[in-house]
Amino acid sequence: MPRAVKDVADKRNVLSIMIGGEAGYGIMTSGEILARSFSRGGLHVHTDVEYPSLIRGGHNTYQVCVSEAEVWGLREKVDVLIALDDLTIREHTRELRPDGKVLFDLYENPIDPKKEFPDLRAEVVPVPLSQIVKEKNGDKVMRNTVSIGACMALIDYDFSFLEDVIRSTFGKKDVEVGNANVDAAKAGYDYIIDKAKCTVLKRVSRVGGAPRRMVLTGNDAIALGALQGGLRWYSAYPMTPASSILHFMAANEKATGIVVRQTEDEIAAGTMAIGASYAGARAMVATSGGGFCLMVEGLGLAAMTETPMVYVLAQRPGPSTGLATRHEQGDLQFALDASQGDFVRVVLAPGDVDEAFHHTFNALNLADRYQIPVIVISDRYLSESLRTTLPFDLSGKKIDRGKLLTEEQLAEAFDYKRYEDTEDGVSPRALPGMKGGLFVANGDDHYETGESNEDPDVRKQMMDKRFKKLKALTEEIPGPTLYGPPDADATIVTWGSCKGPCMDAMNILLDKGRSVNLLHFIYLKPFPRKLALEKLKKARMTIGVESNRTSQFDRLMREELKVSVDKKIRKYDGRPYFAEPLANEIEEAMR
Amino acid sequence: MPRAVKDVADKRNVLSIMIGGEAGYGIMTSGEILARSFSRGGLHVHTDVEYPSLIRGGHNTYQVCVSEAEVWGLREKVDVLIALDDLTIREHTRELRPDGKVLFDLYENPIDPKKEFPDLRAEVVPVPLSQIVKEKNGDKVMRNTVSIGACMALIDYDFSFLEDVIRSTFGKKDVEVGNANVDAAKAGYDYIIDKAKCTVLKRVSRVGGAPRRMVLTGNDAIALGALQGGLRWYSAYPMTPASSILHFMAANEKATGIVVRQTEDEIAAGTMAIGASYAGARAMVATSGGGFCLMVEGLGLAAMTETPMVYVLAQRPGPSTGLATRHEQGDLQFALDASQGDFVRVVLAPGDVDEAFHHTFNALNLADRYQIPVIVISDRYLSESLRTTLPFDLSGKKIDRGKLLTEEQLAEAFDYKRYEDTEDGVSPRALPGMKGGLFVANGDDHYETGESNEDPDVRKQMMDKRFKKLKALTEEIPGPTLYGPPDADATIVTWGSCKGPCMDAMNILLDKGRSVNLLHFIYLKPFPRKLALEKLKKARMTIGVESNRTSQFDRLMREELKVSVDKKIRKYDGRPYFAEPLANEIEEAMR
Amino acid sequence: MTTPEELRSTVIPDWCPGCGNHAILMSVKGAIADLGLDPKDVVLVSGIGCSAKTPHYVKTYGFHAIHGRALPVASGIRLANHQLTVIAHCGDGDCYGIGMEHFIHAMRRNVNITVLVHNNQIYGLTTGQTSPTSDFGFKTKSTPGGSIERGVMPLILAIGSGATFVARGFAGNPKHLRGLIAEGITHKGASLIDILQPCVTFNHVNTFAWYRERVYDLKDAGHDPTDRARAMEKALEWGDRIPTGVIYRTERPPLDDLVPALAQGPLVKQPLERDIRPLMERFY
Amino acid sequence: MTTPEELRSTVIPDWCPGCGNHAILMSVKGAIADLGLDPKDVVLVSGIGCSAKTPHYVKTYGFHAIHGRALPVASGIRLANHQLTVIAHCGDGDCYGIGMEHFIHAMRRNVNITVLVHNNQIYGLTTGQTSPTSDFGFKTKSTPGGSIERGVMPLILAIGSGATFVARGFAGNPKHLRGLIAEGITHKGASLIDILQPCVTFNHVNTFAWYRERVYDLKDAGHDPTDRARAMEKALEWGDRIPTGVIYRTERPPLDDLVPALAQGPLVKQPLERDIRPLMERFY
Ligand SMILES: Cc1ncc(C[n+]2csc(CCOP(=O)(O)OP(=O)(O)O)c2C)c(N)n1
Ligand SMILES: Cc1ncc(C[n+]2csc(CCOP(=O)(O)OP(=O)(O)O)c2C)c(N)n1
Ligand code: SF4
Ligand code: SF4
Ligand SMILES: [Mg+2]
Ligand SMILES: [Mg+2]
Repeated sequence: MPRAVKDVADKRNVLSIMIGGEAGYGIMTSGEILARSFSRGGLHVHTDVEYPSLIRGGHNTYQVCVSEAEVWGLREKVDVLIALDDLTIREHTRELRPDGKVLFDLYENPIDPKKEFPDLRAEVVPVPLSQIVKEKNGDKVMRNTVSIGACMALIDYDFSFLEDVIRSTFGKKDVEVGNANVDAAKAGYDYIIDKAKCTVLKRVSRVGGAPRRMVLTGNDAIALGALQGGLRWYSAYPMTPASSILHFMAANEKATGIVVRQTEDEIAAGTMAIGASYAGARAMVATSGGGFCLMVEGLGLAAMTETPMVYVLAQRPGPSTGLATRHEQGDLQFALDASQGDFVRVVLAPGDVDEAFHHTFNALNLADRYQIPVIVISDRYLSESLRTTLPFDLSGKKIDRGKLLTEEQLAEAFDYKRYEDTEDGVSPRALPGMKGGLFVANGDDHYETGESNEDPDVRKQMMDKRFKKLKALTEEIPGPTLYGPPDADATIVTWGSCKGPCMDAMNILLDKGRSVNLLHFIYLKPFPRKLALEKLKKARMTIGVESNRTSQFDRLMREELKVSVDKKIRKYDGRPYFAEPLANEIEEAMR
Repeated sequence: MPRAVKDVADKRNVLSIMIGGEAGYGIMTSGEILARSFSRGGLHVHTDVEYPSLIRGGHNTYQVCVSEAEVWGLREKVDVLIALDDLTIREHTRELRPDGKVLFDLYENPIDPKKEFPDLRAEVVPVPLSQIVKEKNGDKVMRNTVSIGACMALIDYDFSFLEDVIRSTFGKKDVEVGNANVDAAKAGYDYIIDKAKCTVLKRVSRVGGAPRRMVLTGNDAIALGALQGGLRWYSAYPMTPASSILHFMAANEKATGIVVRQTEDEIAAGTMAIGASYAGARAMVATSGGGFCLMVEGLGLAAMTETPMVYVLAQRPGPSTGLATRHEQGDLQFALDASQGDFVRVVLAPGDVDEAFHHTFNALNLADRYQIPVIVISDRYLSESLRTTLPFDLSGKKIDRGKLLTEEQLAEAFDYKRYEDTEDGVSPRALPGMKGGLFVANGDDHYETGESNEDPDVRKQMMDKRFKKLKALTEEIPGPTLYGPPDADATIVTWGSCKGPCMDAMNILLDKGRSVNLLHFIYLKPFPRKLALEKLKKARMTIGVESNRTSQFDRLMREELKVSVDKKIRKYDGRPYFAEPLANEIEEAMR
Repeated sequence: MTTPEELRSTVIPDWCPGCGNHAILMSVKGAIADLGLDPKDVVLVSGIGCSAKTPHYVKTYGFHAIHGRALPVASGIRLANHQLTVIAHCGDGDCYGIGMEHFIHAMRRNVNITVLVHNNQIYGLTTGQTSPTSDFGFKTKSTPGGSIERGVMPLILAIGSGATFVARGFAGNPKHLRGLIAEGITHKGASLIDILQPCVTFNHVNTFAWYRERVYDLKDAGHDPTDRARAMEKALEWGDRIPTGVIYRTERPPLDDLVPALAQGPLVKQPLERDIRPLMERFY
Repeated sequence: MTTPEELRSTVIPDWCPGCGNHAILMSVKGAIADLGLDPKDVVLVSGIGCSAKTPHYVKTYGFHAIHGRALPVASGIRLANHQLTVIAHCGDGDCYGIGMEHFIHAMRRNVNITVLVHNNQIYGLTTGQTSPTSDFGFKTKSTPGGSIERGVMPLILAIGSGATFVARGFAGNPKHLRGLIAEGITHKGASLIDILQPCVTFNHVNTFAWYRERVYDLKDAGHDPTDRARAMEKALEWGDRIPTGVIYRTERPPLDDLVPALAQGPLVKQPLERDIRPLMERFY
């Protein structure tokens, strides 16, 4: 039995586990099981997966960062590396912390980490994964289960959580498979306790009395937010990293009573949804950059016909197909002005799963109330990373359809005009099937009735009518949120999913005694000028952080406020930020 | 015989003639014939046509502005209104100047302009157009020809130019039709001289010894510029106001030896052109906003594969179908960042036909030399207005294909890499069919060879490689041009086709003794920051003029320079600017 | 009961005098009236083109969308509220050019919509370029030397896509057309009616006279529209003789019958609020 | 003479072990070798998908484009330089879903390219959603309750579009496939070879065994590919028996023979400079 060491008492400490191997080795499942096991023990978790754009044989890794305090993103360094193949040892051993551990298959791995990396200070923990599986008469793929069982022992974490999660993961479909996996995990666990010559790395402990937390991805949260928001229509064409929304919706099609259609392409996904929304169904579509290109003409149609629409744009690195399964925030400027002509739209970018839920819900309300298209920007990192979060607060979540008329109201309306030029620019809306509401939704510019009209005065009037919506909209959209001390030497300025790494980096710097806070933007168009300026005015020095090459958010800020951040940090290598190097870069920038 | 009055001696005087009637009445042809007749007399001409998005019966007007000095755009007021139907009288009589004239069909028009407009001060000139046609046994459509003949007498302009132009217009196909039309025009001319009780409005006279000038539209100039630039491929899907480029190319397909394909849609037009360009043919496509939406995904493909491409984006009012045959400059922001991800592109917007020619030529060179997509922005006004201009200067027009390798060069290349990371970011280019150049053009990100690669360092390197091109590109693109006095109280700042109306407005204000000059931008991305700032620094007050609702160019200037114009003038009613009201607005802004 | 006259909207058609579209407009209004449909339950959807103006001229609901996308918009409307009668008006370019993909997929999906293609073998609204149905050799502004592409044959493509109702009408025979449209609307599933529609302004080859000389009625010819092999033959017939009438008809459940959510009635009539807590449960 | 071995590029295929794509790769290299083509004169064009990776594995020129657009890119290449042999590798989603419109129009245009569709009846690269060729009832991530759409039948659509060479191959019979591809390349005009390509990872229904039980060779069955009516029947055959081999073949001038500019040789070999003054003349 190995010696127990809890190396640091600090609650903020993060334990970083990485499991790696070929696609098909069950890397994703193991990562998810680990995440849930920690969550059930009251810990905070943030994960991410890295995989190339190919199906099998590619090198996949799953990182699980665990802490007793809230953890927002990824760590560059790894404490426990679970290597299911040689490549993982070769590629990731250098990421190990000196007090880390590399756990690998004793019989399967011909290479010895110590020989490969003579300077290696981390502890080497060979475990006979294959042999244990064989003894249990299990499938070879179950090596992953053995390995995570062993991992639990290595970090001195209660096996019961793991057992629990395995049972609820496999058990639903097949109790026997569940039992076999629990057995395998237990064998791994026992091997470490009973036979392995190694020490324990106790960085985190279960937290008693912690609230129950969900573990889910940004895409899960977006889907749930939309469903809470009365979604009735979801059409899509598969595209990473948006596809899992389609899978979720399809899996719950019957339970939720929504229509889910996979269409022939994104043009059809977008315009079919416009048809459904025109007919009265709350509608959403999701895609990535290439598919969004194909939805852009329809986006303008939604705007001109004043049909509510929600577009989820899950970014990945471009241009073109770029890195199809990697991360970037490179489509902001595209989203801000996509499609010909001037029109009012909302562009918003949630920063984490909780925001993804609430602001997708809000997106559906905004689309309906202002009868405009709303673009929800996500990215590979937000869409696919798992994160622990408190159960979504469902109180006060009122679906607001705005000026949607009932048949009774319509009956009283005299001389109904679909595009009536009202004071706030929003016109009462009838739906096909309603008596007294007959109108033509028209992508050509038109007069109040919907009839095409080319008169210059009418054109100006109707453009102004549609733009009137900006007033109330600008007033209601939230400004950026300030995290950390209200007053600091430097303010990190960021948007969307960069929130997580920036939160971690800020916390690291605060712990180091640096004076820094964080200003995070969700709502980008219309830009919350007043609120942004108020907050920025107080910043002594601003450091912009984003995941693209041309600092697209900074370009937006310059356009909107004629203000640029003092220092720019950019990353465009297809990977999200890691907390420590980001903290270093920020510290550097503060000099 | 009427009394001859030359009302103003000033060379800058502009005579504005408008001919109006139903579609199908030959309005366009008449307008063009008038324009050419004036041009052959050494005068400067600028025209524009207004027509709704329907084929027959719609109200069309053609305005021809003529001057002994250069005329840049349209006048709001009309000197001679040729009304071929009642609607023209009803709609346009109020646009007449007090000393103007309205010429209409004596027997056809039941309404009398004097009765319709009791305050009318312009002279009423009834001409028995229909009867004259009938006497000549002509087709009813020939009323237009009679009317322009009459017009020539009314303004005391040499009939010989008109005769000349009619013969070269009709004569080519059919000498008899030509003769009949000359006859008809002469009868109209003679009627005024011999029978009409009216005065002559002599505002312009033929200019002897003037250079020979061309009369052509922006689309003509774009097509010619491309052909001069070695264009070999043109694919398109019809869309107003880009269609006439397709018609021109198709009409000259055999003469020029280019491939002209009308495809199934704009996606195909764009990607087929990319294929052709990859294979080595200089390629261009043209469309309007809706079609451009469909080309946007391909735009990113061109960027990622580093395939030279030229896109002509002929704007019209959006969003969506908007006003399909009208004018706006509303797609600038869309063009600047269309397609996912960050990449280098050129966006340029010629201001007149001469610039359209030269910068389309240049666009093909830039595309080839930097292996990037180039977007040439036009609009309904530039694309479809006729203008007199000196024969294009063809001297020094060298086609430069940049780093395109010959087979001999390739034979010497050791270990050829299509995407070699060179000092300037541009890689030597091989074409399929060349020995030793085998490579895969790849829309996925890739290493120097073209092989897909997802390594973070490679990603960063290749992104940087592609962005290296910015350096030389930014250095070579021209900055804005300053027109008018070098030093002025106010500087008008504009871009693209707004140049014309702004030139006219500036001249009007200069004539009035106001101190104003004009800064005109053609190259918009990369933005010529240094050159722009140099010029803007000297401006005491800046007045922005553009044809869209959100001042899209000003947004770009803020983003690039953190500078906004002091006053903004916008127009978004689907019509171009007229000189006088624009001059008034500018004068107002100068207060 | 609504009469065709009552279905006339206040917008006056701006098609060229003599254009085949006038007759199609008349026929569609006639069919709606004949079937006794309530105008509030009818939606006319269109793309962009001369043809696409039709919804403005009929006093029902309408959606004048973008070029080529009438069918997805129409499908979305129908699936969101399958109590509506949804009729799409497309041009030949609209449906068989830029919209070809949606056409094929709408047919195979068998969404319960009626597709009327105003097939004038030309691009009308853009003033006369070649269209996917233009015949080989046809001269237009974009093909001054004559088209070098063979025209598409929409009817065989429809059958090949799994369409369950495929017909051809002629604007020169509005009474017949009216009947066909009514039949198409009544048909359960997607129905295609390709309509020969002379464009008097830009197509000087395929005129009323040209079509009149060639068309014949399949019913008169004793054609059995349930015989697929014969139907395919007829679908390929184009030249001296052009068949009109119902070419092919079969039965297959329309998509609206298969979509689970619609079993409880139209999507738009279902309550908005839902309890997502059971869905949240799986994330602990 | 190039051997298939010499056509192997330095990039190692990253398809799943056992995937049908390996056999297609082998077959296309074999066909290129059999025809004695010079690698520098061959261009492999693809869209996006597992199938679309093929060009990287063959030592010729290549263009790995975007999803659905292999055919327009390939057509552009061929028309710009008709001395090149242009082969497009598409997935079933790529070609019959998002690329359907280009497919139909490429066939009717009869551009001289060879279209190989890796038809695995699933979306492979995006990890298993329904595809246009998925059978009714097929369960995938996007259709967990089973697809409620009928699959498209590409061969009948090809014939209906005016394709001049329509064939079906099977990755389980690479020798036969190699011959078909060679025939397709040799054919003057557009040729379609739809290839049954088991996806061993995501399609557990249409496996090698499933296809093997059903496929038969049309040549053995005495099929005459020049008989259009019979070809259409065969094109519709899908279920217990699935025909492979050449289904339909006819002759029609390929587009490259009809484009005026190509009469003087490949476009890319023509001089760049031209005198535009005669064109300017008409503007005075
Ligand atoms: C994306 C896009 N491309 C091009 C156009 C321009 N456009 C308008 S109508 C039309 C085609 C008209 O032909 P058809 O569909 O046959 O309809 P018709 O006018 O003949 O009824 C085109 C190309 C457009 N509106 N949108
Ligand atoms: C415009 C666009 N939409 C979606 C995608 C995502 N995507 C990549 S491959 C693919 C489909 C793969 O299926 P298939 O074409 O059958 O090829 P396979 O992988 O099965 O060979 C999709 C939808 C994309 N790359 N581009
Ligand atoms: S252009 Fe042709 S299709 Fe259009 S309205 Fe005129 S006749 Fe009809
Ligand atoms: S996912 Fe399917 S098609 Fe793709 S490589 Fe694997 S087996 Fe082949
Ligand atoms: Mg048409
Ligand atoms: Mg597939």
